[in-house]
Amino acid sequence: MPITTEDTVRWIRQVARVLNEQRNFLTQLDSPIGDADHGINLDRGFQAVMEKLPSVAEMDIGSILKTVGTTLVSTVGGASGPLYGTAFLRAGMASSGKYELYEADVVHLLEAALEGVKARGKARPGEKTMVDALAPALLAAKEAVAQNLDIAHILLYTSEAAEEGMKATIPLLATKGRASYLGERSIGHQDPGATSSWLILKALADTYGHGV
Amino acid sequence: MPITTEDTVRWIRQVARVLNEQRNFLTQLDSPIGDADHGINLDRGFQAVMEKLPSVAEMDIGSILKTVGTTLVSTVGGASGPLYGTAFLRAGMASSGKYELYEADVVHLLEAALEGVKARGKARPGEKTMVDALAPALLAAKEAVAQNLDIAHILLYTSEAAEEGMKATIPLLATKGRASYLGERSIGHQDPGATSSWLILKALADTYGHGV
Amino acid sequence: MKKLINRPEDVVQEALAGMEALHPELLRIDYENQIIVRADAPIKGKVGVISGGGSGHEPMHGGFVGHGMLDAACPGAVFTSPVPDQMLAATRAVNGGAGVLHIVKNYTGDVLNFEMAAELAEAEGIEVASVVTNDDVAVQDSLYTAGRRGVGVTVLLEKIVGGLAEAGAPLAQVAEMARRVNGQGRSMGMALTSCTVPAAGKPTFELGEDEMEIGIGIHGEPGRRRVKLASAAEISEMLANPVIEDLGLKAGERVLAFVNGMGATPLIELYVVASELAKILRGRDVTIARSLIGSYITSLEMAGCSITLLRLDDEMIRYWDAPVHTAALRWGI
Amino acid sequence: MKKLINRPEDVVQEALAGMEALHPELLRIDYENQIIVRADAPIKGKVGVISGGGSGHEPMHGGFVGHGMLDAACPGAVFTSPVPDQMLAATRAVNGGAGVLHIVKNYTGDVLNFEMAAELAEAEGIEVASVVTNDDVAVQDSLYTAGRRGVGVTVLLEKIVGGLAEAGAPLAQVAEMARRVNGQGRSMGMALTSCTVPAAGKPTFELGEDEMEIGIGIHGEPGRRRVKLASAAEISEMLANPVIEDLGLKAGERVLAFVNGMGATPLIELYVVASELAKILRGRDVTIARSLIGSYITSLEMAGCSITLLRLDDEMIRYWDAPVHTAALRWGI
Ligand SMILES: Nc1ncnc2c1ncn2[C@@H]1O[C@H](COP(=O)(O)OP(=O)(O)O)[C@@H](O)[C@H]1O
Ligand SMILES: Nc1ncnc2c1ncn2[C@@H]1O[C@H](COP(=O)(O)OP(=O)(O)O)[C@@H](O)[C@H]1O
Ligand SMILES: [Mg+2]
Ligand SMILES: [Mg+2]
Ligand SMILES: [Mg+2]
Ligand SMILES: [Mg+2]
Repeated sequence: MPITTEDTVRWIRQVARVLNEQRNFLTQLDSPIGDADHGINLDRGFQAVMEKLPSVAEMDIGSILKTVGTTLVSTVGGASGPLYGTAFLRAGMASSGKYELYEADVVHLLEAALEGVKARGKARPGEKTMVDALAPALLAAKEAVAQNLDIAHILLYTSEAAEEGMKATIPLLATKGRASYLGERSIGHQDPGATSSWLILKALADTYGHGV
Repeated sequence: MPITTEDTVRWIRQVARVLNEQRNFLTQLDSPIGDADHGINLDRGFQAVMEKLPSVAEMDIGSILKTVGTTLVSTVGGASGPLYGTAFLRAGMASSGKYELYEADVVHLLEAALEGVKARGKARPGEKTMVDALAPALLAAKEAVAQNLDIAHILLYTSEAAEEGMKATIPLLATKGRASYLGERSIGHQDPGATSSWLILKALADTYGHGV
Repeated sequence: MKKLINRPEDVVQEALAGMEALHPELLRIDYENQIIVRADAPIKGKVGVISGGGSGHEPMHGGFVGHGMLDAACPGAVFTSPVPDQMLAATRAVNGGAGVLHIVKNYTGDVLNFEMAAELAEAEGIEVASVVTNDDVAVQDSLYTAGRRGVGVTVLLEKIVGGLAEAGAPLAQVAEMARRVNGQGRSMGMALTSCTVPAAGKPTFELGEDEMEIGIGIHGEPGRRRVKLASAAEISEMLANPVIEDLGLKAGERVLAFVNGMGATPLIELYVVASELAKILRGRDVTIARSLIGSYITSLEMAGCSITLLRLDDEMIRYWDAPVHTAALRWGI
Repeated sequence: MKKLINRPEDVVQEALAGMEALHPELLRIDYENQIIVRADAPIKGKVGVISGGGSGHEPMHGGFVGHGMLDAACPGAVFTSPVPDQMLAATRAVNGGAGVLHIVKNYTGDVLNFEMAAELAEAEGIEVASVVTNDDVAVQDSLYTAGRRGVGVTVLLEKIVGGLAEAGAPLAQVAEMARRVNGQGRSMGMALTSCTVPAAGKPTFELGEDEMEIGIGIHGEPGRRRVKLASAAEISEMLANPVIEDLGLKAGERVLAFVNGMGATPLIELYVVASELAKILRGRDVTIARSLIGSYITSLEMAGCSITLLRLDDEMIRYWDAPVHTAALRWGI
């Protein structure tokens, strides 16, 4: 069965909940190689999203995701604001008018989001950014679809791939974002943005299909 | 035998040595009820005195003590600079032209010094200042002279009285100087200036008569 | 965490209220958009000059809003770049019809948010020019990084460019001057202690009693290397020499010397550093033609300093000397 | 001890060298007498205005030497009042034949040393008037103390009195204005942390992570009481209310509001305090006619703040607004 608007709303609610829970964890990850605010930034953004959500909950998935995107752009700031903002905006455009998302739609949506992040941030995989979680996630989604797996499994593998990508950022030397200023010293730390990207995709897999 | 110019020079040298050794101790006493500089101030002053001393070592005791006084005024600063400076200046005036000090001279010298401190600082005994070491010292000197004791004993009792006066400042509530800002909280601390006054008088008793 | 604040989440807005209360003649606060706007903005026919960035760097940028410097400032959350809405609102508020210059410090967040704001402003028909400052020589091989960070030169640039805009120069010329100043200035900073983001509640990094961090940013980002505590003379060499080399300063040249405190370093220490810097420059026969000393681009309550040198030309000197009236920099008025 | 210094015993002289290197147009340094003298002193027919005190309070007093404020400043060792020789040398250096005003903060050491200097100067035939500032309301029942300390008002007084002297007023009038300003101003300060005298090497006192000291002096002297850490709103009340009561401020009156940092407190926090102070004054219908915010009278790297309120009259306002050009305060020039 497809991803419905209810699934989408439930997903965003779960993202807000998880990012609030993981607020300090994400901020701690941002301390050694950043400026200690990633969790604070995203929590602020998704709390704002929670206020906007009710007004669009009945609309099509595209409108919901675009609202998430514009709200993040308007409230997060930092690098992650425009990046996640663009990601959700593009995902929203890729699903505008839709009330249900099928296997192929999931891939288009992820693809649009990743392209948005890349266009804004100019980061390629391997630069120790959120791209290192999102790119493998997209690949996993494509493979899963090619294997005709159902949405539940597509989302599961997507989130697992994001998690691996996130872990794989630990040994990387950062060449984008604040962490890049550390040079060699950025090695050995997990990227906060890749971590939040995993949490967002995991929230989708976790909530899909389960009633409220 | 009288206090000679050699005794005087030896005394001042010893004061400089002792205040340098006790520099941190005096500064620590000045921390809870002052501004943590008494030892630093006096050490700076007597190091300067040591440089001036050779040029006046051959002169009369009055010139030596006046030189100490002017040097302290010019180098110590703080409250203790003008106070000790005036004390030594007045002591110098009280002994000007003299190359030997006898029992009575010791009393005049101490009296002049104490009057100088009182005139400058307007402090009466019991206000938790150097006066509380100097005043009893003068009394003890007078008594010792009245009992026809020799200089060695006069200086000994003088220094012991100063020590008692110093210890007696501990329970006092300060009403002069920085310590007075603390009100009740000044109680229970030994006054740094009373302590340095005792060290100065003790140095006299310790060095009198003993060859270089 | 020991700070003179109420709730961490209210620090920025309350600080703005403080600015409005003390400087009503200079500026007004748009609380909804969280921007600081020059009292008499927009000024017809004058190029609007705005900047912005995370809070925690006070007086930068809000303290530079006023006659002869900035027309508006956009403070983000502490150490977090502002959002495009703020820059768009500021751009609208200061647009006197001659276009608006965006002064952006080179941090991914600032750059991306200002980019989005510029796109939106241009969509509304407001001409926008953007200049990105990147003077921090602590960031080496910038090919493999997000590029040098914008630090101390930003302050000097805002003054000089603000003076030029006040004189009525067109947007292109104002932007050109901004690029020139950025090109002629370099900085490097160091920290004796970390700082604490109010919302985080504990120090961003830990430094031992005998350690210091060289090549620090202004967001508590760790620097390039951690070394043993050194004397002011040695520290001044560590900061000034890379700046001088990167600028390629030659004997006989004139500079503006900017000795900046990171927030918790008292002025007496900055003057000790200034005396060392003066020695170093004298040794290379470089003249200090102008100077600025104080805590102007800070990192909350971080103890430390940064040195910025700007190679001066006559035009830069003219607009540096031009009258300025802001909360943090004032002369000639 | 983490400081940007070389040898502790050289801090004061090296800081002076830094001032000379950055502000040659404003001042000159007499290293032998350790005094900072206005570049164009003595000014014939103008009353000379000098001040001095221990170092560690920068920019006070050296940062206030220049046109429209002080003619000379005498920095002592850190937290130790200067010696009479310095004040005498400064008095000679600025005497333009119209006499010299000594601005003295009420601390036993400062008072005694300035007294001796005044005696010596008068013995040389230089007319000297002395004014002792004592605005710190933290010191209660001053009958049983050395009297209220001179703190924040000293800064405002030096500006206003300096402006009056610059305008050519005679010594008696300048001294009278100084007493008036001192009589109309009150201050109170607090500390979040202690400070470390370089030569001592360790903090003068210890404060727990959750403690603060109310009624602090500017020399690391402990305050009147130690209390639990409180919010900026509560702290502002603790500082402002005693000041307002002691001044007897009434609805409708005008004040100069001075929010001062103790050395390590960043400006963003001072503005939060300023917003609270503004609320308190608004609540009592007292108008902030003028203001000053920043770290102008400090206690080395102590974190904390002080609030000073000065009841203004038109003449004070005139000379507060008068042009001033010093390293730390500048406008109108
Ligand atoms: N150019 C970029 N492209 C993609 N992601 C980036 C880029 N720069 C930074 N990021 C991501 O943003 C995260 C930091 O976000 P955040 O801390 O909220 O912003 P800031 O670095 O401005 O404080 C990094 O962990 C990284 O994953
Ligand atoms: N009015 C006074 N009369 C006599 N002695 C005083 C007076 N005020 C202070 N003192 C003495 O000076 C001592 C402090 O000296 P010091 O620390 O060198 O000066 P400061 O207090 O200026 O730092 C006190 O311990 C006290 O004994
Ligand atoms: Mg961050
Ligand atoms: Mg002392
Ligand atoms: Mg940030
Ligand atoms: Mg002292």
